[in-house]
Amino acid sequence: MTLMNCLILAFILFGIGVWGLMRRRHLIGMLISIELMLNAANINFISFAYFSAKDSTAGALFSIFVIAVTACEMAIALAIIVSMYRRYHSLDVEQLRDLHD
Amino acid sequence: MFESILLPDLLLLAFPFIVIGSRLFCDFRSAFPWRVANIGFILIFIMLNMIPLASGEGHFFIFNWRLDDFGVLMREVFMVSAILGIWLSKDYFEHGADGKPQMHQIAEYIGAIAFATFGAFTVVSACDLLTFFLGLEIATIPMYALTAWNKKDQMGSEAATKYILMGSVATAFELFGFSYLYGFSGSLFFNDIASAVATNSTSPLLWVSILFLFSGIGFKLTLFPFYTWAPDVYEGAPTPVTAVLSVTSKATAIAFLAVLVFGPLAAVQEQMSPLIALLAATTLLVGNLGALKQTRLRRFMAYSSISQAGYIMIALLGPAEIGKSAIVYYMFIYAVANYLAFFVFGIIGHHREETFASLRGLSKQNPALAIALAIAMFSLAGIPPLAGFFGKFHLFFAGATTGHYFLVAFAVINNVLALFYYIQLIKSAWIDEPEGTLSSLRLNRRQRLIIIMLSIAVVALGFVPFLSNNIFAGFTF
Amino acid sequence: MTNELLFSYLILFLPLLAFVVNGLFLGQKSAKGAAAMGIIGNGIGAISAVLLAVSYLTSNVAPQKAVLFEFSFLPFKAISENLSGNIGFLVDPLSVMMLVVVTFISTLVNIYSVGYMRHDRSAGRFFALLSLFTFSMLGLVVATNLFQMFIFWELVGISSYMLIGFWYHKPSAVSASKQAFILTRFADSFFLMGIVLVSYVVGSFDFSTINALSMAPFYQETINIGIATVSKASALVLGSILIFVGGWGKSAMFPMHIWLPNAMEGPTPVSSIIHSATMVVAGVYLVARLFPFFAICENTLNLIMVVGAFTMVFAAVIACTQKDIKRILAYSTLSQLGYMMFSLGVCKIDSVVAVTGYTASTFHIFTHAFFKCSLFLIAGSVIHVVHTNDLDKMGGLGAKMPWTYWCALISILAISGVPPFSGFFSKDEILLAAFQGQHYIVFALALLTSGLTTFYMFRFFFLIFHGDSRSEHVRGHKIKEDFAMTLPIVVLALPAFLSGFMAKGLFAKFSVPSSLNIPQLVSLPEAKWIPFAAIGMAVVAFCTAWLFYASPKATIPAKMQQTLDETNRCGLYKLIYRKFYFDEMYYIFVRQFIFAGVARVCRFVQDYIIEGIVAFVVWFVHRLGDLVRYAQGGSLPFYLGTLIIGLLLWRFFGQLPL
Amino acid sequence: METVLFNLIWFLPLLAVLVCVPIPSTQIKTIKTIHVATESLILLLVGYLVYSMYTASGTPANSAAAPLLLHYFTDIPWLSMFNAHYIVGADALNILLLFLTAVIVWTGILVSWNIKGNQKVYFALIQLLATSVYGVFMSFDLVLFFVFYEMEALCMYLMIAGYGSGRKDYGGKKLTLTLALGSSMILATLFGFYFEGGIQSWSIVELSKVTLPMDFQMWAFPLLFMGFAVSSSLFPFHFWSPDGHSAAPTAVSMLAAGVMMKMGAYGCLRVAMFLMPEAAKIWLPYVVLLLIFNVVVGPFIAIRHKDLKYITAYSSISHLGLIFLGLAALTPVGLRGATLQMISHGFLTGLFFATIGMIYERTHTRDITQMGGIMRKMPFLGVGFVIAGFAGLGLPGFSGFIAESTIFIGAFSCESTWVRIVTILAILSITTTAVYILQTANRMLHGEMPAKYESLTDGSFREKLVIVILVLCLLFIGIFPTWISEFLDQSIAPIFENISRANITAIGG
Repeated sequence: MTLMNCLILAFILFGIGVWGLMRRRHLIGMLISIELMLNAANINFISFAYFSAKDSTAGALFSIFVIAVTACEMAIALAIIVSMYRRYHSLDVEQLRDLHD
Repeated sequence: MFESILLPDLLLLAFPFIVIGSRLFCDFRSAFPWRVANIGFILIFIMLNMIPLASGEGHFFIFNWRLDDFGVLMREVFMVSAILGIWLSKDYFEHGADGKPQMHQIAEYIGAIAFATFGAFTVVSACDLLTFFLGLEIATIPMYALTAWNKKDQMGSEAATKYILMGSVATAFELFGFSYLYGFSGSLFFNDIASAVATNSTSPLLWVSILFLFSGIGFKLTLFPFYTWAPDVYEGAPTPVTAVLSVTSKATAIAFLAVLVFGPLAAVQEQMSPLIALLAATTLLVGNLGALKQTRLRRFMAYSSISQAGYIMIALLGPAEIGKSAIVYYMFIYAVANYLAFFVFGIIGHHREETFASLRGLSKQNPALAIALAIAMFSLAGIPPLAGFFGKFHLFFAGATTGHYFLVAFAVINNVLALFYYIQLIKSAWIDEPEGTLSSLRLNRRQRLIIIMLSIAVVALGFVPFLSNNIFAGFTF
Repeated sequence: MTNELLFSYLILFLPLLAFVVNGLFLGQKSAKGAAAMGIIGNGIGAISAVLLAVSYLTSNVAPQKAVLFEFSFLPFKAISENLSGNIGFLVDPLSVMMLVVVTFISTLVNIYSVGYMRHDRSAGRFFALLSLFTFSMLGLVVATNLFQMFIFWELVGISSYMLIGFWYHKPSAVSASKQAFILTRFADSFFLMGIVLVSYVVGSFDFSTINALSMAPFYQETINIGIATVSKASALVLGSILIFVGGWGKSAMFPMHIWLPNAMEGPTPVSSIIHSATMVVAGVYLVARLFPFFAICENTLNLIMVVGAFTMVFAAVIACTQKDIKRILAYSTLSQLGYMMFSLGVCKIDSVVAVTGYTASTFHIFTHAFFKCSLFLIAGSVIHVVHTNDLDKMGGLGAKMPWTYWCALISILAISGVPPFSGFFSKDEILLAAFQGQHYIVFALALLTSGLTTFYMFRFFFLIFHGDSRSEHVRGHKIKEDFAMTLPIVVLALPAFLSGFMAKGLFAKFSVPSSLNIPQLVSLPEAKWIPFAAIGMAVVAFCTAWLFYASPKATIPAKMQQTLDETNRCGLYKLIYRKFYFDEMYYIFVRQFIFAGVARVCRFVQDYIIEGIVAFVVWFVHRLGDLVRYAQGGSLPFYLGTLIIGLLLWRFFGQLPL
Repeated sequence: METVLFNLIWFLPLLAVLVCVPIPSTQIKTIKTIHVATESLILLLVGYLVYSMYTASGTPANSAAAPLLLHYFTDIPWLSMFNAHYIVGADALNILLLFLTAVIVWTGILVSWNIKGNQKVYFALIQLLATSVYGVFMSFDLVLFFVFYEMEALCMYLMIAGYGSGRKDYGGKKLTLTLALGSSMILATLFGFYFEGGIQSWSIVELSKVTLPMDFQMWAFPLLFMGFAVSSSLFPFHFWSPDGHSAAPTAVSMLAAGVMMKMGAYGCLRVAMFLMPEAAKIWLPYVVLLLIFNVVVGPFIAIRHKDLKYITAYSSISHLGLIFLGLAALTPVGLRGATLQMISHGFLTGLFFATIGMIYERTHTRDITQMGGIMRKMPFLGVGFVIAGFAGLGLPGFSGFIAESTIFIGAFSCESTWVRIVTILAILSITTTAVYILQTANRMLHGEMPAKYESLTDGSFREKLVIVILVLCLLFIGIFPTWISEFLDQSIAPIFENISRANITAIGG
């Protein structure tokens, strides 16, 4: 269990998130992939804090803040998605085509 | 001392609660919260103006809240944007002939704007990554909400969905960048990061983080190719929100970059300059190209603001003082001109749908409005003696100071392209005859006053050296 | 010489005054007032010109040149210290002679025009323009330098343009005026080129400087004249030729001759003063003025001689067949100009220069002015009576207008070179000069042409005045000769008769070698037999004309019919009658080549190639714009993809040190 | 005192506009009166300044301005960030160009007295245009110069778009964008002056003392020169002018052709050649090749055109080509000829467009094949047009001849092969000029008159006044060229001295 492993793990996680984002057509699924990407960042912070950083508290602190912030971000996102659902009665992103050139 | 200069920030922090609380003392359709907001914002603006500008490090509060000259000046930009924003929004909350306003809950709306502004404050006064990140998020999240403010509006919710999904991805990018930066320097504080960068400027960790940071912020600043959300969101969101979005969030983003580039990353600015130059060039080119054949006003403004973002990037190439003062000055000008344009569009939009076609015959129907529109457009196009030209000149000067003549030349040639589509808009207001009868335009006294005021500002702020010289004096004692 | 100064001012500025007053104030009000103004102005001018001439010729200055006044007009000090376009008043025998001629004739023509223009709405404008022309011509005559010469050269051109097109509602007149101006303008562009070149090489516009040149220092230095680098001497030769081209056009020498006959569309007084007596001799005058300079430029004079001689014969031949009486006179003018021109040209005998031709030429300018002007005036009054220019519709006018008849006879005898009429002396001189110059072909041509001249002039004479009248305007009517129109004719008849042997002495005395500084001059022996040869030719020609057109024998009317009707013409006759189809060639060249060719190509380049490139650029930018907007399909996954794409894009193209 | 008056020149029009803002459009009479009064005041002012400068003796007091003989020199710090200063001044050339501008603007306002549309805005725009042009001819600080220089694009488009005729959008857009392209080329090089010059200054006076690095000059000069040349419609960038002029209202055509196109040439001389003499020596021979099109091809295109404004536009193109010939010759006489041509062509083309506008107001067509014989109905306008034509084809007695002959003589005295060849071509093309001018005059004024023009009236007093003023200017220069030549030589001398400091031999020389 070295720093490099953790970083690679985080990067893979990030990659999975991106992949899911690309593949998923379902808004909730996309939100989940975004969560994956954010948590990849968190893992980075933690691992850096654990292995290398001078003040290790900062990293941990940061990741906690990140969790909090993303939580309220997701809350808003869900609210918007709900109001979306009221309009379209489905959560397929492919329907979001009204705004375009 | 510190408290006194912190007063604006604290007041702004408390402000959303005050406004929303003021709803308790009035019925839901009164303009009381709006008045409160006006008084408060203007008060904050005045207090900001009274803060003595101190170059260099500035004043620290506790240890991670800094007020330097750049911060204070950018605060003023944000406040200007907020004030104009609520002025612009006022008409949308008024109850029209059908007794229904276009938008509801003015107090919460203003609260959201205040929150966003406070987030922007936080960004410019941060001196560690955490505060920095928080500021950015506080500035962004209310925007998502504002975009979807009209629950009935399908477009709005679609725009909001696109905005928030892409925004969160961008946040993830930023976080990734932050995490690498933290890993690279081992600390969250800008000073440590700066020293670490200075010592070891070629570490891949650093550069990956820079790449991720630029991608993340590139989304908020609508740089190429991260701008794709902007046209859709600008079009979908309610007009006043679009205006706030196009000014406040852009100002926040460029402030974020300025703080980074001139702060912790100052040592590698030289190595970053190709990236910045490329971002600037591509962005302004794409923005100009996209705006060419638009027919819907807000989408048009979106592309125009994209190209403006490209222009602003040029200032990041310059030395710190010149670059910062150029950014501040340009953001002032950009805010004023942009809001002038949006005021005109708003007045049009109250009576017709916001397209080029509904501008036709404006010069015959309401010459004053047509002139105001022409002033705004020519200013955005950067035609002297309007302020926009001087703003751009500052930016180009900053770029040229470090010898990026060819980027400047490229940007300048692009001005012609920009002029082309701004003229398209002026054309439909000045030449084209309206087909059919368009509903007449009624301006109330406030609108007239604001438009005259903004027009004068756009005309005068340029060649009257007051603003530019004061800003520059702020950076160099 | 203060009086001279006063006279010079009067001569120059009275016509100008007349022009300004008539043009701005008097012209619209009253034609009579305008006429009075013109007559008085030019009359006083004429008187002071004569006085000036007398006091100059009697003064001890003569025949040296004197400059009465001169002030700087447009200095070019930066190029050369004394390179400055001045306006001055030069007096020497030549200019004095021209002054007298111009003022005298213009006065008479003004008087004549009172009658001729009596029923014209815009007579005021006419008198104004006439005075303008007189002023410009005088300025040209007294020019002290090339620059002044060119200024007034253009001014006479423009006033001739406006006078030819005086009746601007007549399309033919308008086009004739345009043609005249543009052709002379074309020549003037070469003139200007010559001025620029010569003034650059010599460093001065001044005639005295240019005429005093000696070629020697110019052989070494070279000059780059754009196309090639040549020695300054050859540059000067080129310059002299270019300058001569100006005179070539103004005096309507051969290829550029066609404007002069067409210019007859203008009112007859105009033809008489501008297109016979004064303006068209400006070319000859230019050559005479620069004679020493031309003399030192090898071959320039020969070119002048060839051009002059050819035009002389060419025009005389055409004149024999024309039926429009004014055109006959026009071609005769051309031929006489040819005389003057070549007699200046023949002076050069390889390196030596004989002065006879110079004298003869100036002398012929003098005499020709009178008789040709009077002939035009006569033609004018005839046309006034008959209301046509066509010889077919004339005849038998001799009895009806006796004054005109006799004056016509005098002038025609003068132009035919019958002693003791004026033409005899000058033409005799010219022939002599040609003979002395050992240019025997030219001499023979000149002799032949004098015969032709006699022939066509008497054809003109007989067909107008003799026989029975073929015009219903005349037949049976009583014709009263207009006094205002007859007076000038009569007055002109005197010099046409006398000026020859009266002025011969003067010319012999004053246009002597000493007045033009040419180093090696020879005076060659007289050839006594030449006059008799000339007279012989004249007599023969006269008889032919008489046989053809006037002899009372029975066969002749038939012959006359034959010669006068269009139908049965042999090819050669038709060719000549159609003026060798030069007008047609000219029109083909201008219409087909210039307008439909060059100009069309130029416009094509502009409208399709250049504008096309502009349009393409705009189109291309718009396509790029479409590309950008195409990306905005509205699909969220694609937008999200752009984030990743951007990340990779700047990873690889951001020039990061990774 | 005079310095204050001088600084008023560009400010007064703005003042007039500000005064007129509160006046309602209904009282258009007062507004017009205010504008005319202002412009007349400026005209008198400039006339007085011309007189006082002509009679002034000795070098001006200000030490910085003395070597350039700049009078009324003013230098005030303006924008501190890139220490741009407010520097104005004038030598003979500037003051004469200012006089030209004053006359053209004044006549322009008179000409467009009864323009259709919102007159209040129109006259305000004209005044703004006037401000910009005055400013350009006064300012000696590059930033200030550029601000004034590009200001006109704004007014131009609005005026053509709002008040023009025909394809006004196309023409206006073409004009504005091409000019904007030009000024962007200028702006692109402008910063180099500040940074490469060594002295961090925008002042033309200061910069003229330093020698800019050669590599910068080599790429900056063509860009800068062409940038300025765009607005004088030098060959590759001349395409805007015919469409622009034909679309523009009369006064705008007058201002554009009469004054604005001179701004470009003035910039070429005052900025490009004056500050980068070394590069000028190298590049100008190639510029000469460009102007073959203007001088030789331009008249031929004019021959083929039927629209009066197109014809006049192409004639301006060819005349401006002569200006560049004079500039490119790089001889004192050539420069003087070029400046003379600027002034003379200003009046001349002003007269051209004024008369065309007046005739168009009556006949409602600009197609010369539709007209004919209207000299009979409107002799005054006809004579005005003919005079403009004669002045255009370089008839002695009018300023055109003075300018052109000076240019020819000056240009031929330049050693360069190409300059000489082009001079010869230019001299030849005076014939072509005569052709299209006479053909136009004949078709339009002479010949048979269509019956529909029986009711036409001659010019009103106002129009006659305009024509008379312009003709007097043409005649005055044409008949008394000595004083103006010597006056101009005063200001040409230091410029030429600075240009000839470059010891690089021109190509082909």
